[in-house]
Amino acid sequence: MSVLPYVVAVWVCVIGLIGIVTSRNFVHLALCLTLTQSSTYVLLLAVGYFNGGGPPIFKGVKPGTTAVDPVVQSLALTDIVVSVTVLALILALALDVQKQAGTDDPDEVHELSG
Amino acid sequence: MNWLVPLPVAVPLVCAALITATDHVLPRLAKDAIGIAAAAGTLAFAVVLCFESGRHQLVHWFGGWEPRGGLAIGIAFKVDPLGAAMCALAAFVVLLALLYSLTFMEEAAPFFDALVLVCCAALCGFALSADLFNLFVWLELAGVAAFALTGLEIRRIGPLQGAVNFAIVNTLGGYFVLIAVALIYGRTGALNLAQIGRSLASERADGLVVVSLTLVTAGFLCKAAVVPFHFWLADAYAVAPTPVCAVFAGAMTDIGLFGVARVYWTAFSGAVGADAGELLLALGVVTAVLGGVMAFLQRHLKRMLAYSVVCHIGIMLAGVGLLSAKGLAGAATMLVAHGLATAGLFFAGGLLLARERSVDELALRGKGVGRRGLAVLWFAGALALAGPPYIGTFLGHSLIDDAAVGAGRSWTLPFLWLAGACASAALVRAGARIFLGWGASDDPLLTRGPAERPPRRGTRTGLTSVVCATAIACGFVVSLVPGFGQRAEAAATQFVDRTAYAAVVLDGKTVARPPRPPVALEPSSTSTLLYASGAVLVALALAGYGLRPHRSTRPVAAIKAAHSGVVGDYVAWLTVGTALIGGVWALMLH
Amino acid sequence: MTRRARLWLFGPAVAGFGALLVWAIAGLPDFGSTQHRYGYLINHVALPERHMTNAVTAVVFDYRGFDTMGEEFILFAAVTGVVLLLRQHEREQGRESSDSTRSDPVRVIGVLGVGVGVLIGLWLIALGFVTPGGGFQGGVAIASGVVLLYFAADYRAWSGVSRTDVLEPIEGVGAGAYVVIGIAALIAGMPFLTNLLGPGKAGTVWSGGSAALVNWAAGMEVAAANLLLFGEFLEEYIVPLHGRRA
Amino acid sequence: MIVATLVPLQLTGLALVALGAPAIAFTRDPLRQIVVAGLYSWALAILFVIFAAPDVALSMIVVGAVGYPLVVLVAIARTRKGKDE
Repeated sequence: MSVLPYVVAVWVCVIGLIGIVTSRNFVHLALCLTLTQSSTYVLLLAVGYFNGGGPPIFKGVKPGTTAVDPVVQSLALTDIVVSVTVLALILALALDVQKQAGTDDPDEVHELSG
Repeated sequence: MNWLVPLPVAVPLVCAALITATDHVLPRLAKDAIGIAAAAGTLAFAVVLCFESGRHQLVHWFGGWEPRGGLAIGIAFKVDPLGAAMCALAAFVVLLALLYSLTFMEEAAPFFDALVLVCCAALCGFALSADLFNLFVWLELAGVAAFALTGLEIRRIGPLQGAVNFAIVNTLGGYFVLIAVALIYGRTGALNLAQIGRSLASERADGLVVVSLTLVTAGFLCKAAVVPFHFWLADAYAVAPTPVCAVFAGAMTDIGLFGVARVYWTAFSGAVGADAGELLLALGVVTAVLGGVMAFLQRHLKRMLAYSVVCHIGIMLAGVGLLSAKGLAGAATMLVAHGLATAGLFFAGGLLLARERSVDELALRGKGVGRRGLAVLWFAGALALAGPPYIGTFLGHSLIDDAAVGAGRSWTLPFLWLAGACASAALVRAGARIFLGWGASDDPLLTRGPAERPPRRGTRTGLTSVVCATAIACGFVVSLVPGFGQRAEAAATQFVDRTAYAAVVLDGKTVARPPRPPVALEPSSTSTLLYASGAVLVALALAGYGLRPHRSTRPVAAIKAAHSGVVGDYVAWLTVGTALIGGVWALMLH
Repeated sequence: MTRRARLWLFGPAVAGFGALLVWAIAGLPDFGSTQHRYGYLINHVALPERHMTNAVTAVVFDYRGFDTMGEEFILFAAVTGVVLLLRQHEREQGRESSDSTRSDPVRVIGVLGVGVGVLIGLWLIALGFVTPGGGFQGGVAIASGVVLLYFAADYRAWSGVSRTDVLEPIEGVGAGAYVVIGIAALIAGMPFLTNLLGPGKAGTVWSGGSAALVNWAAGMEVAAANLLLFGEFLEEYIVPLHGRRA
Repeated sequence: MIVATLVPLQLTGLALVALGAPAIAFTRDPLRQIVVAGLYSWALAILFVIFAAPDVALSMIVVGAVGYPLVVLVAIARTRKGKDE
């Protein structure tokens, strides 16, 4: 049984969540969010891996040569784009919060409650 | 008519791109005209699709990549009446919001139209898609557009913090869905919902299946703001500009519930059976009650409406959780009535803001005396949410009642009716203070919300009033439309049929058309009528009770303190909720 | 909630959450043991049917091109949001003052870097269906190359290319073109995003048919969107700093 | 055996990623964290190459080597500026 790559994905996801909840800084929090997302790339690619398979690129390779799964790779590509855009948007928002509230600690902002 | 299927997504997207591309060239009026035309077009397409899908099997394989031997290699849209109706509702609310924003929004929002259209396209895509990963893409797209729209009003901490909380919780929810996509692909080698459903139907519910269902459900319930994933919603709604709130409340929040229903019935129902419903039902009841109570504790009108949305989401989730066609039909009809009435109430709140420069119930006390039209609209909307006989959300309640009694779950009914009455009572109380000048001028029980920046003075409110009246009137009369309930039930029956869905999507089969339901108003059962009348009385009594000031008690303070506005807390609750759902399902389904 | 209370709540929950995930992955097939039907099929049909030697790009822009359209609009919406947020700030004056700080060698290296970045980007897009690459990677590479203008060359050159009245139309046209290519297939009586042009010659820049057009549209959108993004962040935060210190 | 069929190269890549994750989450200083995050994207890119996914690795490099650091550095510069005042 060989599940280590999956375990690494779970590990990264959980660590990212812990980082978010214990974060004292918006920039740190946003980076932990991308960390959580990176677990999904690892999981996707690990699920699509096939022992002995090459990259799913058949340039100069005989068609039908064993290759790993191209579908999960395309999902991971989409995933990366989502990740970077969300990071940019959250940073832009968080920086403005910092500017207006005068603190970079999410726990110190108490504008909305109840 | 198959060519019509992609248009509810393609048309708003291409128009959004056009508006951005011509931002520096066209005058604002032209851009607004493009936006309104796009929304109106989308509405028209969606309505046609809704009628066509009752008669024909509409499946559109993008790129022409049809399945080979039952194996999907492309992405499909499968149009069913419920999905198309969801599209139509989204397009209608977006159209109203765009019309409303013509005079209401300031020039500070040049890309408002583009973002709202992108959001509309994403909601339509989500409602029609038959592919799990594609659902994730639309969920994220709707999310990203919504985060940006929430934060429009920068330079104040409130909107920014609301947008950040919204963005972080919903993005995490999206990642949970994605983990589930990877898990399911690892098991079934498929992304198409119908194919996943076929593949899982022959399996027992082991860890992978149960946890995948948990993650998908948690991810979608984040968007739907079900307890304990609901915290972000009030923060975001309280601060987003009024037309944006209307879109969120009218269509975007509900899409999460739609996603749960879609994924459960097409992909998981074969593997996990009907036991999954108990937990959804319980979550629904808790959400409804908490939402109703929290709504009653607010004085900021938008925050009050936000918790009223939470309350009704709970009622709808209970309808879905009954896992029957009737319960789903109840949720769907309530979705329409509630969406329109709430959007209308948000519009009314915006009108108050424009005229009286505030959305605070206590600050507005007596300011609305003499504004008869607005008062009538407000009270009509508030009552429509309580669901008095044959008005507003009544039809939804009635169908859910029947389904609950049929499933032997009639203990839920008092909770659902009372919760709705509680939310409605808050709105009636606010109306009585504002438009009649009744009640005390201060109440320490109520939460003060963030200040709201009103639109420019002298903003013309003619068109906005018409939009507001249209939304509330539509929400008010929905339950009276003859044949609406029967059609919703027929559509729901089609929605929950997993094998028929798979046969249509994967094998291109046509399924026998059910007989046309009669065009008549079905009388409701006596107990439902009693509940409905009782709910209205309770709402009025509670409103009267709320007009006097009350001291805050310890439990109230504790509930309020839990809604802390701190994103770390929200993520902790998100983890708690996911672990709980997973734990309960692990015990029940495994 | 106090931080301590939050940790008491979160600790057991995250342990349970982790346990659930571990339970789930125990149900996955062993690492590297399975070829999934979907991926296997694509690997065997992408080259013969579509003449694309890169099966990943074939999935991204052809078999699941519709997903990618949604993804382009996620980028589009996010950039629109960032522009909207940051544009509302008043900008400080006195930006030109940072001009004189770059020495000539730095400028030469910078301009070379720009050229290299743009060339790599174009190459990645053009050969996306042949070797690793495609609209997204190429677009980001182009944008990154152009940003070097700011770091290495002078501010005027940078502000010349980072003008929003140029980039926004490019971004909008790129994103819109993707949908328009899809609609063109509808008008021709075929499903949305159907490949209208022939599959082309395998292993060359001419492979891919209309998926190649989609690829270029995506590259254009991504490059412009990223430039807008970088530009807004730089304008907002770095430029005022330089202006003040000079 | 958990690791039976993994080759040493795969183990190394996985170990880099597994160690990188806590390094990011528990580096509390944002400036140091961005350096760690940059290294982590390279570790991910290496792992993706080992998993036979050059396309994804390329994306990770263009995003991780240029996109993240630039945006985040700018963000930190902004924070520092706020503190100077």
